[in-house]
Formats: sequence, C-alpha cells, structure tokens
Amino acid sequence: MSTHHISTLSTLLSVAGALLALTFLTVAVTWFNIPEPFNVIVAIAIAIVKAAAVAMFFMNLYWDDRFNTIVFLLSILFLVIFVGITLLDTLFRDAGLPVY
Amino acid sequence: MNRIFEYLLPPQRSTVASEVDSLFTFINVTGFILFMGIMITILIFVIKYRRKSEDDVTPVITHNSILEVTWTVIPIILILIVFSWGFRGFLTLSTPPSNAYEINVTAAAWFWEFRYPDGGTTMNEVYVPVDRPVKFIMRSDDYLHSMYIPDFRVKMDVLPNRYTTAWFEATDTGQSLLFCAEYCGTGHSDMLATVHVLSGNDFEEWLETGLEVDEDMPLAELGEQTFTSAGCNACHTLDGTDRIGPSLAGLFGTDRELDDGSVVEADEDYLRRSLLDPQAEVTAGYPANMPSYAGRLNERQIDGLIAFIKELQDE
Amino acid sequence: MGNHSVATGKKSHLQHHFVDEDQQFESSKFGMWIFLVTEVLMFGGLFVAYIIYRSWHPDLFYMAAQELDVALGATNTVVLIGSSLTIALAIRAIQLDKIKAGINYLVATIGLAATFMIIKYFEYMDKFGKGIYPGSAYSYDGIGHDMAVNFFSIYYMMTGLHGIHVVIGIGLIGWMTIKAKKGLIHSGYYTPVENTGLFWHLVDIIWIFLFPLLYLID
Amino acid sequence: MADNKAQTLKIREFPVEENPEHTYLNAEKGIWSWLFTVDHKRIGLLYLFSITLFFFVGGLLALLLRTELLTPAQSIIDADTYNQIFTLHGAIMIFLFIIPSIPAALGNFFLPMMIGAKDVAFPRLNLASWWIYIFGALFALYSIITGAVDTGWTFYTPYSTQTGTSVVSMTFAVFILGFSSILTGINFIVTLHKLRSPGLSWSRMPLFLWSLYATAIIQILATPILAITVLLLAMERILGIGIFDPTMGGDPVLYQHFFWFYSHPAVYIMIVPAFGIISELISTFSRKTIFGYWAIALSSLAIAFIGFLVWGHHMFVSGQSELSSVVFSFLTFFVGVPTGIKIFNWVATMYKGSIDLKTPMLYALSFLFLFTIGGLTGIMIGALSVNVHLHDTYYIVAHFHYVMMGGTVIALLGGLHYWWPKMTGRMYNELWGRITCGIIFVSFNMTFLPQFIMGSQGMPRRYFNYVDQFQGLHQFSTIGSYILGLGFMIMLVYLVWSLFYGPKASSNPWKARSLEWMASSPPAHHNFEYTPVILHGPYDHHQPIREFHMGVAKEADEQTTEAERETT
Ligand code: HEA
Ligand code: HEA
Ligand code: HEC
Ligand code: CUA
Ligand SMILES: [Cu+2]
Repeated sequence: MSTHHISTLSTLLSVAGALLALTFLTVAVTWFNIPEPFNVIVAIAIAIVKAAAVAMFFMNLYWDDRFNTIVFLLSILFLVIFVGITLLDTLFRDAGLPVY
Repeated sequence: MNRIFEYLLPPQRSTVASEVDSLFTFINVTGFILFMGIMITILIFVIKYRRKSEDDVTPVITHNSILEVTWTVIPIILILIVFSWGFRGFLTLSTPPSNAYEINVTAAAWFWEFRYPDGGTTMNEVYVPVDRPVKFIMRSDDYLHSMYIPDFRVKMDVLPNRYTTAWFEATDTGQSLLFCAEYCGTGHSDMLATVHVLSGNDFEEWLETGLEVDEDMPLAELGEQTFTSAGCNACHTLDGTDRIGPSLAGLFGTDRELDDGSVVEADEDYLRRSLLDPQAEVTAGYPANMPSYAGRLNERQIDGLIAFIKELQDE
Repeated sequence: MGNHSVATGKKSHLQHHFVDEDQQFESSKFGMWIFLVTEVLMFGGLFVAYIIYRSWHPDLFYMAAQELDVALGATNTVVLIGSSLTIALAIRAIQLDKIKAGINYLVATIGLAATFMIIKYFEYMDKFGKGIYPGSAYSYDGIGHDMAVNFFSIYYMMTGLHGIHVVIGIGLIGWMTIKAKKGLIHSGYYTPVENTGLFWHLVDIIWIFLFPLLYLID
Repeated sequence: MADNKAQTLKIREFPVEENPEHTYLNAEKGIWSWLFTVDHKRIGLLYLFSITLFFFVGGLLALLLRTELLTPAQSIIDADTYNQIFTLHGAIMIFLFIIPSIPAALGNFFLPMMIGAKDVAFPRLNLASWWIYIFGALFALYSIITGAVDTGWTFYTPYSTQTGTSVVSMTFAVFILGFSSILTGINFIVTLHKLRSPGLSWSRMPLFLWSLYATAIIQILATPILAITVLLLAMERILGIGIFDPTMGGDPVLYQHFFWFYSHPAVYIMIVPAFGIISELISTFSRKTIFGYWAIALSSLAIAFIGFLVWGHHMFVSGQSELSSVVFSFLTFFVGVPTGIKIFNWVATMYKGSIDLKTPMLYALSFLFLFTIGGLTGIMIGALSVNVHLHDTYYIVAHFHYVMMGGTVIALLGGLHYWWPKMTGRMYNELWGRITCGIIFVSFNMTFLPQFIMGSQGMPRRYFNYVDQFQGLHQFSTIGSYILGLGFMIMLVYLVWSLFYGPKASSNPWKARSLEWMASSPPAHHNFEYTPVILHGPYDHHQPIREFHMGVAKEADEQTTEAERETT
C-alpha cells in the first residue's frame, strides 16, 4: 500500500469540473420549487457528493490507508449522534410520554 | 432495615414518595449485596493468596467463558429492572392527573411567588390541600431555578422561556420545605419557601380568608410579616450588615447616594419607589437587581412595609 | 513503496525517534487526519445549532436567507473549489519536483483564498450597512420575524469561524510557499504541503455545506 | 510498524544497566533544558508538577468550602465568595487537574516507554501542549484576579451570561485548555498506531495503553464540542448572539446539551486512564497474568463509545423532553456493564495470585472499594424517578467525588507510587506509604460518606446556607476533609524526602513484565539504547524475565532495517 500517491492531471481536473457542475446544479434546482423536505434533501445530497469527491480525490482518501477514511467517517458518525439525540429532546418537548 | 432508610430519606409525604423510595431501597440493597460480594471476595483472595515467597509461581488463567458471561448477563438483568422501575416512577411524576388543583409559580432571584386560581398570591409560602393532586405551572423571571420539595420527592427546573410543570399529592397535613435546587447566584441557598399542607376544610377556609389582608393588624406588624413572606430577607438584613442589598436598619430619613451621583432623602416616597420601581434609583455600591414588587404586593402591604422600615429607625 | 528514495542527496528531515521517512510521513498525515476530525466536530457544533434552530423556525430560515446573495455565495463556492484544485496541483507539482510550478500554484491558491475573503468582506459590509449585526447590535427590520437575529448569529458564527480558517489557511500556504522557495520541500519531503493541502480541502468541504444550508433555502 | 515479520529480525539480550550514570535527568542541565525540552519524560514530569500544584490549590479551596460549611449560616466567607470558591474548586480540579492528570503526566512518561519508542510521534507538539496548558492556566488565573467566576463549573446559561464576573476570560481559559488536551490525544493515537516496536502487537499492548488509547479517542471526539460551546458562550456575552439566551429567543437547555455532550464523555477521560493503571497494578502485585485481557481492553473502548450516548442524564429535570430523558436513562446504565466487567476481571486476576500488599497495591484495592461505591451510586442516580429526588443534592456531590477522587485520584496515587522508582530512581519509604494510604482511605470516606446521607435527606448542593438539621453531618465531613489534607501533606513530605535521601531503586523493583521496567531507573535519555523486540505479553509472569530484555542485535542493523522496510 503506497500512501505517496501522485494524482494524474486528468483526475484532478475532472474532479474539479465535476465539482463546478454540481455547484451549478445545486443552484439550478432552487429555480424549480421542489416541495419542503425534498429541497433540503437534494441540497444536502449534492453537498455530500461534492464533499465525498473532495475527500476521495483531492485529499487522496481513495488511495490512502483505509484507516484514515474510517477516522474521518468517525467524526461524522459522532456528529450524527449529537444531532440525533439532541433532536430527540428539541422536537419532542411537548409530546409527553407514550403510555407504558 | 426500615429504620436505616427512614433515616436516609426525608419523611414520605406525597403519593409518589413510597414508589421512589422503594426503588431507592432496592438499588441500595442489591448494590450493597454486590458490593459486599466483591469486597469479601477480594478480602479472601488477599488473605489466602498473600505472597509467601519471592518465587511464588502463579497459574496462567486467561479467561473463563462461563464466568464472563455470568458477570455480563447478571448486571444487564439488574439494570433492566432498575431502568423500568425508574421509568415507571418517572411516568407517574411527569403525568399530572387532569383534575389537579393548579397553582402558578414564578421564581425570581431569589424568591418564589405562588398564584392561586382565584387570583390571590403568596410569596415564599404556598398553601395546598391534602389528598388532592396539585400541579405547579412554573416560570422564571430571570435565571434557571429549580423547585425541589424533598418530602414530596419532586423537583423540576423553572425556566425563563417556557412553562414547566410538576405535580404532587400530599398525604399529610403539616409543613414541608421547598428549596431552590438549581444554582442561581448569591441568594440561591436562601431561596426557600414553606409548603403548608392543609386539610380540605382548612384549605377552603384559608382560600376565603388567608389571602385577604388582615385589616385589623397594625400596619407595622403587617410590614414585619411581609418582610419575610415577600422574601425581602433574602437580600436585606435588619441589623445593619449588608447582604445583597443594603441593610434597612436606620435607613429611613437618611440621605442616600445613588449610582448616578445624585442624593435623595429616604422618605416615604422614596421607599415606595424603591419597592415599585427599584431600577430607577439604584443605591451606589449595590447591584441593580432588586425585583420590582409592583403588582406583587397590595397597597396595604406596601404601606405596612414602609411603616415597618420607619419603625426600625426608632429602635 | 512510493518514491521516497528519490530523497537521496537532499537534506534529511528524519527525526530521531522515527525509523524511516515513510513512518514519519505516515504519522504526520495520520495526525493531520485526526486533527481534521476535531475540526469537523468543532464546526459540527454549529451545524447542530443550525439544525435545531431550523427545525424550530423553518419560516425564519426561509425569510432570513432571502437577505443573502446567492450569486456571491455561488461565486465563492467556485472560488474555493478552484483553490482546492490549485493546491492539489501544487502538491502534484512538488511531488514531481517541479518546484517552480508548485510555487505558482501555491500563490494562485493564496490569490483565490484572498478573493474569497474579499467577497466575504463585501457581503459582510453590505449586511452591516443594513444594520444586520450578529447579536444585540442587530437593528434591521426588513425581516418580519422577531427571531431574525438568531439566524444571523448562526450565520455569522458559521461563516466567521470558516473565515478564520481561511485566514489561517492563507498563512499556512504562505509559509509553504516560503519553504518551497527555500528548497525545503521537494519530492523526498513534502509532508507539510500535504498536510496543508488536507487542511485547505477541509475548509473547502465545510463551505460546500455552508453554501446550500445558508444561501439556498427556498 | 507491523509485527508479523518480527521473527526475521536478529535479536539478542540486553541486560539492564543498574544505577546508570547517564539518565534523562542529567542529560541536559538548567531550567531552560526543562522548560523547552522535547523529551516526553521531562514533559511528563512538567505536567506532573503542574497538576500537583493545581491539585493542592483546588484542595485548599475545598478546605475553605468545608470550613465555611461548619455552621449553617455564614462562618468565614460571604455568599458570593463561597460561590466563587466552589466554581474555582470545580473548574481547577476538572480542567487544570484531573483531565490532564493521568494521560498527560504518567501517560506522557510511560506511553512511549511501554511500546519501546524513543518518544511520542510529535515531540514538539507535546511540548506545545504543555505550554498551551500553562497559558490556559494563566488565563484562568487572570479571570480569578479580575473578578472570579461564580457560575459553577458548568457555566449554565442564562446565569453565566448575566453575572457580573469575568466569565469570558474563564471560557477562553477553558477553550485553550481544551486545545492542549486535544493535542495530547492526537499525539497518543498516532504514537500508538505508528511507533510500536517490533513484536508489540495490539494484543501485547499493556492495558494502560489501551485505556490511554480509548481516552485519546474521547479527547479528540468530545473536546472540540467543548471548544465550540465555550466559544458560543463567550460570544453570547460579548455580542449577545441569543442562541442560549432566553430573552432573545434562545434556549438555555440547548446550552446544557452542548455542555454535557463534552462533559459527560469527559468523565470517562478522567476515569478510563485510571482503569489502565489499576490493570497494571493488580497484575504486577498479584504477579499473575491478567484475567480477560481482551475483555478489559475492549471494555475501555465500549465505555468510550457508550459514554457518548448518555449525556442527557444530567438533565432529567432540566425541562428536556421526557422522551429523551427516558432514552438517556436507558443508555446510561449500559456503561455499568463494561465497567463491571473490568472490576470482575481484576478480582479474578487476584485469584491464586501471589498478592503483595505494597503501597501501590493498597491504592489499587482502595480504588476497587471507592470506585465501586461511586459507580453503583451512579446507577442509583441514573434511575429516573430517584434522580428527580437526588439531582443537584449532595448525593451527586458524593457520587462524583467517589468516582473522581476515590477513583481517578486514588489510581493516580497508586500509579505515582508504582512508577516513582522508575521516574526518579529512588524508593520512597514503604511504611509511610502504607500509613498514608490508610489515612487517605479512612478520611476520604469520612468526608464523603456523610454527603450521601445528607443528599438523600434533601440537602441541595451549591448551598452557602443550609437548614440546621444537616449541621452534624456537615461538621463530620469537614473534619474528615482536614484529615484528608493532612494525609496529602504527609505524602508530599515523604515523597520529596525520597528524592534526596531515598535509597536507590533497582530497574525493576516490583518484578513487573511490561517494557518500561526493562529500561534503567531512571531511564536513559532515549529510553532504550537499542530497539526493543517483544516476544511476550506484558503480563506473562510465567515467562523468564530474561526473555523480556530482547532487542534488535546491533550487528544485524543493516538487515533489520531492510526487513522492516518490507513490512511497512
Ligand atoms: C470520573 C468521573 C465519573 C465517572 C466515572 C462517573 C460514572 C458514572 N456516573 Fe457520574 N458524574 C460525574 C463524574 C463521573 N461519573 C460528575 C462530575 C457528575 C456531576 C457533574 C455536576 O453536575 O457538577 C456526575 C453526575 C452523574 C449523574 C447526574 C446526576 C445529576 O446531576 O442528577 C448521573 C446520572 O445518571 C451519573 C451517572 C453515572 C453512571 C451511571 C456512571 C457509570 O459509569 C458508573 C459505572 C460503574 C459501576 C456501575 C460500578 C461497577 C460495576 C459493577 C460492580 C458491576 C455491577 C453493576 C451493575 C449491576 C450495574 N453521574
Ligand atoms: C478532581 C476533582 C475533584 C477533587 C479531587 C475534589 C476534591 C475535594 N472536594 Fe470537590 N468538587 C469537584 C471536583 C473535585 N473535588 C467539582 C467538579 C465540584 C462541583 C463544583 C460546582 O458545583 O460547580 C466539587 C464540589 C465540592 C463541594 C460542594 C460544594 C457545593 O456544592 O456547595 C465540596 C463540599 O464539600 C467539595 C469538597 C471537596 C473536598 C473536601 C475534596 C478533597 O478531596 C480535597 C483533598 C485535597 C486537599 C485537602 C489538598 C491538600 C493540601 C493541603 C491541605 C495543603 C495546601 C498546601 C499548599 C497549597 C502548599 N467539592
Ligand atoms: C434580589 C434581592 C432583593 C430583594 C428580594 C429585595 N431587595 Fe430591596 N434592594 C436590593 C438591592 C440590591 C438594593 C440596592 C440597589 C437599589 O437601590 O436598587 C435594594 C434597595 C432597597 C431599598 C432602598 C435602600 C437604599 O439603599 O436606599 C429598599 C427600601 C428596599 N430595597 C426594600 C426592600 C423590600 C421592602 C423588599 C421586600 C418586599 C426588598 N427590598 C426585596 C435587593 C433586593
Ligand atoms: Cu433559585 Cu437557586
Ligand atoms: Cu454524566
């Protein structure tokens, strides 16, 4: 396993091209009025694809030690835990308890 | 055994108390057994396997599946019991019966105010009927506070931005203490109130008469009573020492320097303004955190307080 | 085994407690990744605040986002993506020992980063001009929602913290440029640029999320 | 470095040099050589010195608190001062003492030695982390001087955004200290992953290191949230951003989520390293292989993970939704299971051992006693309905002193005595060691057992005045705390004495098997003069000690590096 990866010029350029295209896309979809939850989902989905592209090809995770990817994903996992459980409070404040 | 737990816990004076206490007892007893089991085992090992010589040889024991499963499964069973037991109690504590007698509670630094359905208010004293669910609907004027009545096993934080509720059903007449359990600054530990549990009839009677001001009581005496019941004593002393605010002894008639440098004489008008709009004239050297009593005290009580403060002068 | 043996003849950067350069390189990069984890979580705290407030007041976020200029936000996104590309190219050039080209790419990255900050500056000034300040200094009443200030507090915290990272990034890349000019980094030892690159890409990733979350609410 | 090809290395035995002339202590001279050292051992000692200092400061403040509580009304200080003192006591003990304590002091010293490395992966970062720590401490000092903070160590809003004291500089201090903690965490993780000696596989890693590994993971995942929390708090005060401020539509309970998302995992930053020390002590002083190596190692990771899911148990009556209270309570108990597994494994390790009640072992046994009480009372307050009664009472105060003081501090003392000969090259007086351990054990219980009783009787915490009924218990507790203070004074005296007059220690006074004991006492500048090769686990007491002195043969240097290259 080599971690001294040298990307080819074409990889870098095409990734950048894809990123620009996705940026355009994410702006473009706001011109059509996608109904409530889906517009957020689309926006986030595009952002995730873009972020993944940066992480994999610019930050070399694709070629790197898998452990680095795991470490990076770990941060996101814990963020999800933080958000998820906190929402359990903030969204259900008036809900009361289900009956035992 | 029961004697121990009676000592460890405050008297049970509400319907939920016994439920909470039984879980407390259960965890204590199982915990104690577990703990003693571990400690006695250690003690035995220490005595039995004490090092005899420098070249003791010890066996190589790296694991034992049966043991390991046991000491994983038993705790899991125990915690599931404890969880569901605690959950049940919590369910009771957080679902007030719909027929509860509702009292609005306002917490402010550093006193409690209770408003009854028919409009009367009391400060730092709350009167509730026995054997009837009572629900507090609580809100804070400033920081976080927490309404805690150990005898009833209830506690709930009081927040500035929304209502929280707590309920209990007292089982005994008599008095219990209400503490502020969420740290709220200087007067936190003085933010107490008394809960008076009255029998049904006494309570009705109190509702009729207790909230009304005793017209016959001399003004100064009424003032003295109000001084504690309105929580002035959380911040003011009567013996010349400073607390959060200045001592009220010998105040009347003196010249007071305000924090904007001006000087006013402490006459009746000044005292009245101090009570109704304390932020307008802040005495130099003190924080501007005295709450306003406008709407909290009635005219007679204000007059009473002024008379009382005047009288402090003469002594 | 990569190309590290090319290093022969150039100054060794091996510290005494590492066995070889590879171990040192791997360790530094691994350390950087862990550091990035802490960065993600730190920003994450703000995202949590964002998500919770948005779930409480969706209407507020919709109204307030209208005040933000999508065109500027999109331009800045493009600028940052460009800078990510240039720093990747810089690393590639240095790996291939084309130090000159590498330096040019680094300088270009700084230029793009500066462009980002300048655009951000104009955005901020525009808001300040309207009285849209973070916190209690807020005095704009073009938004019919009494919690408008909260949206902008979150907006300023997120973009502000991100902006600070951009500035730090500019500093780091500048430092790398100097190092490259001094001949301190080359195909045999380019750990610092590699790590700077990782940092810079993360700054980009964060913006990739900030852009739709703040600007594109409809 | 991988271990699979270690067999291809040529190794030979390297007997330890006793009473070495050249050690890390005399490698360089002068105060600057200490303050700007990059030697992990010296940095460890710098940390040890700093945390000791802050422990004594925090302890002195605690004694002040206890003295004030002798009488129900004011005894020596006024209410505001009292509030500032418990805040400082808590903040100093948590942020300046206990969080850095075991990892940054003992961990720094022994982590590289235990894996046979010459240093941690980033020595300069390590030094930076100490300096950042000192800088943070100065900031804290500054905020004490410019009007101490009176919010409690939890900085709950809205009180913390409105009180007149210097909360901003204190939050910056905490921010800086968090940064120092993160750097230590990064350093440890990388070191453990990348710098292990040949043969030191994950399954041969001392349990102390497993615990430091788990701790470091918590440090890097939780501390950033602390950073952003205090940043938001500071901004709340400076700008009034209104995220936590109810008067601007913010939510104080959200602040509590932020705070506890860090601070609950943080309690495992405090205790997990202590678990590591106990594993070492029990095995060494029973001279027996550890029972359930993997169970203990992995339970640290399990605790670290579950610890992230339970923060809301500090908020059962805060006004969070009842649903989340229930979920948090449920998850809370699950921390008890891996913790219990550890305790049972330690007890099982002692079975048929050869138990020697030296001072460190006495501390280990005290730990088992006190921590089990602390942990089981944690289960008590994790139970929803009981927590409603006990929350914010002295029961909680007693709980966390049992786990922090009775757990972490006692383990730290055990570790300190255990490794003292290695760090200083001197032996302390065994008799005084045992006597002091006894004094501390007894007086600790005197101080905090009554607090459980007070708490369950309904005595709220952070109370300057209290109702008369509690006076007897409070006084008993205060007397206990004085004796506790005495115990620490005695310890200070005999430890300092041993530095100058203590007999020279041998390299391995306890006949332990882990790698740090294969270096001389005190260790050489670069720990080992050779690259150690590990053939056995760190608890293989049944293997001849000779086989633990293995290193890469010097003659074979050329070959070795080749072999290793291939494995990288
Ligand atoms: C070192 C620090 C440390 C540690 C290790 C712990 C460990 C635990 N703590 Fe503690 N805790 C604190 C430090 C710590 N705590 C602090 C500082 C506070 C107060 C902060 C403040 O408000 O200022 C606090 C407060 C606190 C609360 C909030 C109380 C309140 O304010 O209302 C709760 C509630 O659930 C809790 C629970 C637990 C539990 C379940 C554990 C568990 O991890 C314990 C696990 C251990 C055992 C269970 C014992 C051993 C196991 C066995 C012998 C096996 C058998 C076990 C079973 C059958 C379960 N703690
Ligand atoms: C690591 C953590 C830690 C440790 C070790 C301690 C140790 C002690 N603590 Fe502390 N404590 C906390 C963490 C800790 N505490 C926290 C987080 C809080 C909550 C704060 C809050 O509410 O915000 C708290 C709160 C707290 C309270 C509650 C205050 C209140 O709610 O009103 C009390 C009261 O008894 C107390 C007492 C003690 C005592 C007697 C010790 C003893 O164990 C101390 C023993 C040490 C010594 C006695 C020092 C010995 C040295 C000398 C005597 C000589 C001095 C000489 C020189 C300086 C040269 N602590
Ligand atoms: C929260 C604490 C607090 C409470 C409760 C409180 N006060 Fe005050 N009081 C203060 C402070 C602080 C000042 C000084 C600053 C100012 O003048 O506003 C003050 C000032 C006064 C003054 C003016 C004294 C002077 O120096 O001229 C009077 C009179 C007074 N209070 C009476 C009362 C009475 C009567 C009550 C109860 C009904 C009461 N206060 C309740 C804190 C409090
Ligand atoms: Cu109100 Cu404490
Ligand atoms: Cu906790």
